[in-house]
Amino acid sequence: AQTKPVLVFAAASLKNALDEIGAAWTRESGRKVTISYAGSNALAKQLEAGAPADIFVSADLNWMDYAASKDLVRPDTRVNLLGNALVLVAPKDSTVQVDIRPGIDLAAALGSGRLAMGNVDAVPAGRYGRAALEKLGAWEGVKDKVAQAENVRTALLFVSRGEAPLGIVYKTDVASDQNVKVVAEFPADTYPPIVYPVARLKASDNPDAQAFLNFLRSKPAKALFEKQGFTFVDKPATGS
Amino acid sequence: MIDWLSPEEWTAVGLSLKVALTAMAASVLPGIAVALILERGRFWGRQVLDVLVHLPLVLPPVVVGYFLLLGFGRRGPIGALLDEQFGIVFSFRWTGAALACAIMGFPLLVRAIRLSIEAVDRKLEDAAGTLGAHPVFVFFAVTLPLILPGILAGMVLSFAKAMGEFGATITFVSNIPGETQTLPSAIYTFTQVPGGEAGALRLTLVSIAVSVAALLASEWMARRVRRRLAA
Amino acid sequence: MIDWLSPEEWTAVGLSLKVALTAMAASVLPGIAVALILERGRFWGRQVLDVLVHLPLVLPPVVVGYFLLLGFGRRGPIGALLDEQFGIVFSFRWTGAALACAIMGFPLLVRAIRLSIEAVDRKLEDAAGTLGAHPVFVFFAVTLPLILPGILAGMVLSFAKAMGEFGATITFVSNIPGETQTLPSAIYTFTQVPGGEAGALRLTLVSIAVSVAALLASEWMARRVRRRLAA
Amino acid sequence: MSLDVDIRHGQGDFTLHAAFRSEGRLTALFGPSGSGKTTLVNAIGGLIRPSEGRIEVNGRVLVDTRRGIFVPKHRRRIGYVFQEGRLFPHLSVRQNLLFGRWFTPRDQRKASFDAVVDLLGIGHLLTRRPATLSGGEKQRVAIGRALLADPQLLLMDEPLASLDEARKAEIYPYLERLRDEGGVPIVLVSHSVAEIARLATSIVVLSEGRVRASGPAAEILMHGNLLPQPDRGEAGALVETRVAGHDEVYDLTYLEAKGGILTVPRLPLPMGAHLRLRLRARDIILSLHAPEGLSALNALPAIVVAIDEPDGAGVDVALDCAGDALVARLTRKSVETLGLAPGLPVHAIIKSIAFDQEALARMPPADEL
Amino acid sequence: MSLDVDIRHGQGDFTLHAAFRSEGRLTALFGPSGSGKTTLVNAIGGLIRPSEGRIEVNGRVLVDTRRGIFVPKHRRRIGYVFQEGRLFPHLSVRQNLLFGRWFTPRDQRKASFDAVVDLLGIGHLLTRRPATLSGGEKQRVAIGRALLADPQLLLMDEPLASLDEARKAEIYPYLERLRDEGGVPIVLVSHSVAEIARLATSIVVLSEGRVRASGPAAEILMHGNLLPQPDRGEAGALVETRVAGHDEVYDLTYLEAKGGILTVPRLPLPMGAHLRLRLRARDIILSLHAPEGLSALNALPAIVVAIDEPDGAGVDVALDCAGDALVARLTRKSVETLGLAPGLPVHAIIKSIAFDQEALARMPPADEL
Ligand SMILES: Nc1ncnc2c1ncn2[C@@H]1O[C@H](COP(=O)(O)OP(=O)(O)OP(=O)(O)O)[C@@H](O)[C@H]1O
Ligand SMILES: Nc1ncnc2c1ncn2[C@@H]1O[C@H](COP(=O)(O)OP(=O)(O)OP(=O)(O)O)[C@@H](O)[C@H]1O
Ligand SMILES: [Mg+2]
Ligand SMILES: [Mg+2]
Repeated sequence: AQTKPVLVFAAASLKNALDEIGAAWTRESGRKVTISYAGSNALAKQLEAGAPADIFVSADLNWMDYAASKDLVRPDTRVNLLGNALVLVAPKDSTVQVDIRPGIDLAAALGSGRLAMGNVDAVPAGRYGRAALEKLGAWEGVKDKVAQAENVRTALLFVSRGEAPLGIVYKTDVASDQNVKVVAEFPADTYPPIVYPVARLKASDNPDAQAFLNFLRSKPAKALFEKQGFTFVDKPATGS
Repeated sequence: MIDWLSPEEWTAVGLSLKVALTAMAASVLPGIAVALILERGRFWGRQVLDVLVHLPLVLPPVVVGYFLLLGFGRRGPIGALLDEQFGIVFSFRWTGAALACAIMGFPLLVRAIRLSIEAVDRKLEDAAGTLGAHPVFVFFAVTLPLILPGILAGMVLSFAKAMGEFGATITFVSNIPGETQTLPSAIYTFTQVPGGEAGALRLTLVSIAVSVAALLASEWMARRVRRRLAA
Repeated sequence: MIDWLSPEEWTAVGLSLKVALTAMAASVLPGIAVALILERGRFWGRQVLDVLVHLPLVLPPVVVGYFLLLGFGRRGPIGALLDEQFGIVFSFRWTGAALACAIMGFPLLVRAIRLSIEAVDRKLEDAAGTLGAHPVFVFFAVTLPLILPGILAGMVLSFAKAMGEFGATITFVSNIPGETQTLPSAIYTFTQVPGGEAGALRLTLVSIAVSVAALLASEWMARRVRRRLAA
Repeated sequence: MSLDVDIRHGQGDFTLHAAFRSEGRLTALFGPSGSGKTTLVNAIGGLIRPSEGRIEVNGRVLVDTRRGIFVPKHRRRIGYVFQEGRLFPHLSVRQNLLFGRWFTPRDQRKASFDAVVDLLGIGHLLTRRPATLSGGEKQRVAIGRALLADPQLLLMDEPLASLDEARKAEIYPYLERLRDEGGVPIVLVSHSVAEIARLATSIVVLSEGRVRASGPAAEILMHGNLLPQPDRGEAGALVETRVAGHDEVYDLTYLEAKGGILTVPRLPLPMGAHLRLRLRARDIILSLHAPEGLSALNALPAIVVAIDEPDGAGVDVALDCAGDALVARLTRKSVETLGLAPGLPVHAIIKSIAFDQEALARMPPADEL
Repeated sequence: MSLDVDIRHGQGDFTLHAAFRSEGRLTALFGPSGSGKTTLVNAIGGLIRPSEGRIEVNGRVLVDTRRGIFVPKHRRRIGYVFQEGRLFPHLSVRQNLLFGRWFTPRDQRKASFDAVVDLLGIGHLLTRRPATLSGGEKQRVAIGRALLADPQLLLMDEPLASLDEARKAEIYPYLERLRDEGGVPIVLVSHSVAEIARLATSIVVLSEGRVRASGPAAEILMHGNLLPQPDRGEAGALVETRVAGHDEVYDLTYLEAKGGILTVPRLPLPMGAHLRLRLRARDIILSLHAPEGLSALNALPAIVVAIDEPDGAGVDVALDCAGDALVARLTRKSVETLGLAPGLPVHAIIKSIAFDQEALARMPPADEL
């Protein structure tokens, strides 16, 4: 019997992975999933406005918390599904050497250039990056040299196009870009854990929703997520 | 060419066309009315209306989308009203995308029509009046045909804007494939993931192709209209 | 009012004005030229130019920003050339924001001017010619004053668009406070954080206020121009 | 039929203050450029709202500022031939012509499309757009558009200004018929005394926004001094005549005036038809004796009634021609040489050929002259 | 001075095929509405590019399609008074008037601003915009604009159509002076034979895009049959005269023609001044005897030279008046009654007052007539 497709609201950065997983699930179960990718904030606001979605996958905890605070999600279904890592990148031909340790002088490495990051107030990658730099004591030195992008992809683009000599992006972003190289990886303890939480929504009445949510946490999904560079966490959580 | 796009992408192309055409078609009449009021009206709230019409241009599309979500969403005052009274639902439907596009293109449409109205020789309207034509008839028989070039230009702008609009759309009705995922939204999504450039470029080319066709059609029509007036 | 905005926000307001005015001012002359070419020219590439001019409208702003980055970025062919030859740098500069805004508003500007050119009675230009005026003089002494309403309207659209533009800007030149963080960027940032609505609304109101002022000024000017023509 | 106007209207430095009453079927507005003719017509047509005053046409009050009456233009049932054409550029000539039809009740449609098109010679233009018409062609279409609206008041602002004589000669009889049979009051602006003499039953002379003279056409035209200087030569008497017979051999027509028979080139009119003849003062030669051996065929015995104040070299001599008032414009020298004085019997000599086309007008019903 | 035109141009169904050569200083284009007058003027002015042909003005080739010559309009140094005004709406009247000045080298600026403004009576309009002008006022500004461009070729398309006689009477002498002293060839479109008779030195009669007749004004006007039917009454002779004296008592001027002295109302001209007189055929009465006791002051002895083919009731009788060729239009009946035949001596009687304003024209230099 043809049932309504499961409607997933997901952060845009998950497109590659979720498209594949959705296809795999359809192959396996014969049921359909529709995924609407947008910024986590927009999705959260839409949920608040009564969007008929079944599952919400946020790119950070903030917006999942926001949704939870509006009593939109089923707390018992909420899971911290994925993790990611933060890296310092430079254009491929760059000779810059940076050793990430407390007190590093990133400003010197930047020279007259700028440090490309996601928006340090709004974009998760930007916020994590800022936390890391603060923890390392490097933030004050570079804060006036940051070029904040609307999203982490644009930050990567700035580095990739040579606009910025250095940038802070997710590890998952770098893989496919031939023009950038990873200069260093930020130690995991310098920034709060990068978490992609997922939850089923209160408004969801699609019987398949739970099945897909379960599939997201399954082995096949894990492989596909990891193929895109995410770390598979799958830890039930109740917010931060 | 068919292979070149995935079925989902074809859906996005079709949806974009549907949304853009709907937005354009739905905004023409209000656009003419508002242009007339702004150009000819002499009432107090004129300036307010003028500002209102321009707002979608002045505000970041995301903000417009957000306001739409607040107003026309399922729980918004207008949205709820329309739903109850007329069964019209915008939220997370393609109609919502059309609404967002229409509103974003509205200032462009109105401005083009206004410019045309301004250029109309009112002496011709007077002449029609002396022949016995009621002002309403004068509008339809004289003014309207004379401002056709402006209406056409406005429709082109409105359509083009609708083909490119995504900030307000994605904020208002999200990005649901087959329902609200227009071409620009699809392109945007591609830009958000590693390796998405090729897909974005592909869809961009499609978008350009559609627009070229629309532009050529509009220019052809405009030329016909102009020839009717001039020769 | 001063307290109402943080110093940084004031900076964004000032920057937005600077960017919008620059974008508008810089695109007027090319806009007139392109409108003339499109409306009067009879060469082969006309259609291509027409499409090119419309592209910023048709494409998602993010894509336009992306192309700008490719072309006018530090390593982009045009950007590199301009840097070497004239020392003009766009990347991460307010000038880049102005460029992005100018390009996004260009189709609107051109269309408004085109509509005015279309409405010019070419017989008047002929008359000026018979009096001995070279076509260039005719343009400046007859055509230009007659299309002033359209130029003004185009400038209003261009300015308003620049006040609201952010997709192309942020993609092209990022969001650097004091350098490239315009009002829409600031508003956008607010919308990206939970609880940012109040801030977004505050800046939105500022943006509206600025635009209202600009609109009223433009309407006032337009009325003067029109009165010169009509009475 | 009546047209009653008493309005005041200012535009810029110019003030129109026109008060007159015309009983005529065709009221001609005459006056120099800028004297307010178009402004006055616009007021009658409802295109401007006079700041003060009253306009009444055939007993229907169109404007009365004191009583707050202002009939909007589309309810006035007028046909307005504008000074500058104002054709609809987006409509074909045919559509332009038929525009007014939409608003004429079917049973009131009297003007025949074919007849008007024929009259104006615009049959070959029907599918064209106004932009491709010549100046005169535009004007003719504008006339046709107004006529085909079957108006109850026809306003014509220099409608024939850029037409050739041949075309005018064809249009005049139509306007005459409209004037006499259509029951439609006509207001005609014209700079041509000849035209006015031919068509008008009443004349209003405007100058600088004021009415300088107004009255029946015959009266105004008789006295050259009511006209502007260069037009005085065009003054003359309007004489009522009847067709008394035709001479088929010489292609002549005999007209019976009170003072005798006048001979004119053959007219296509039946016996007994009434005709108004304009005898320009400057075309009349006076002779003390009955002329002999003269090529002029017309010599009416007359009595000098009065000799006007001289005006430069010329002087108007008023004649009584068995009841018809004539006026001859002579030099002062001739008057003295011939010893003309009131009471003197003379012969008024008029060349038959001198009755030019314009001078031979169908006569409006007698009560109007 | 010369104007040499041989062009072919099609627009829509209409084809203009005009070939003529005019040696005149003022060439009048005459013809019914739609006959191609404006099209021809546009071709001369460079507003349209004839599909084929040559236009040469005063030896300067403006168009020669075979040699690929097409002088653009702004290099032709023309002053064009358009049929429809075409004033610049955004400029004041003063700015409109002075527009052409920009392109006239300082040493070639001959037309005096004040004089032209005065002549046209537009001094009080200088600060106004065209939209607020009356029809005639617009036309006057358009004339002024063309004159003040100090053109080397003046094109006037019905420039006086909507002006009153008083204004025309003021403008005519100016145009005459321009024609005779300015060395500027003028092309004038007009529907008024009187106007053409007064001003033209050459006439081109157009009809349906073809030249029906062209030649010196005197020749064309002498033969009514070269003119369209209703204008035939306007035909007549142009006679050269000299001012022979003034009569201060009676305010008269005596003009000496070859055939004798003619008396006309006082003219403001010095003794000896040359004057061209139009004697309309229909204004001339023939008498077998020297007239007596007649108010007409002018009676010139003449010999009947020829009697034309009759044309309806009328017939043209050509006269020789001691060397001046005159023509009188009589009825056939008169011709028979008087027994007129070639060789018969007669007296041509003309009322002095009949020389209307338009008939008294300053004479262009003799070689032109
Ligand atoms: N663009 C066009 N297409 C078709 N026919 C045209 C076009 N322009 C002019 N004509 C025709 O050419 C003919 C000549 O026009 P033109 O303006 O030269 O006449 P004209 O002699 O000046 O007449 P008028 O005295 O009425 O001004 C007219 O019959 C007109 O209808
Ligand atoms: N909007 C205006 N502002 C100032 N003056 C005006 C305006 N409109 C008309 N006038 C003046 O009013 C006067 C009368 O104009 P109107 O058009 O009635 O003249 P007219 O008698 O029709 O002249 P014409 O024979 O030249 O057409 C003119 O002197 C004109 O300059
Ligand atoms: Mg007028
Ligand atoms: Mg013409």
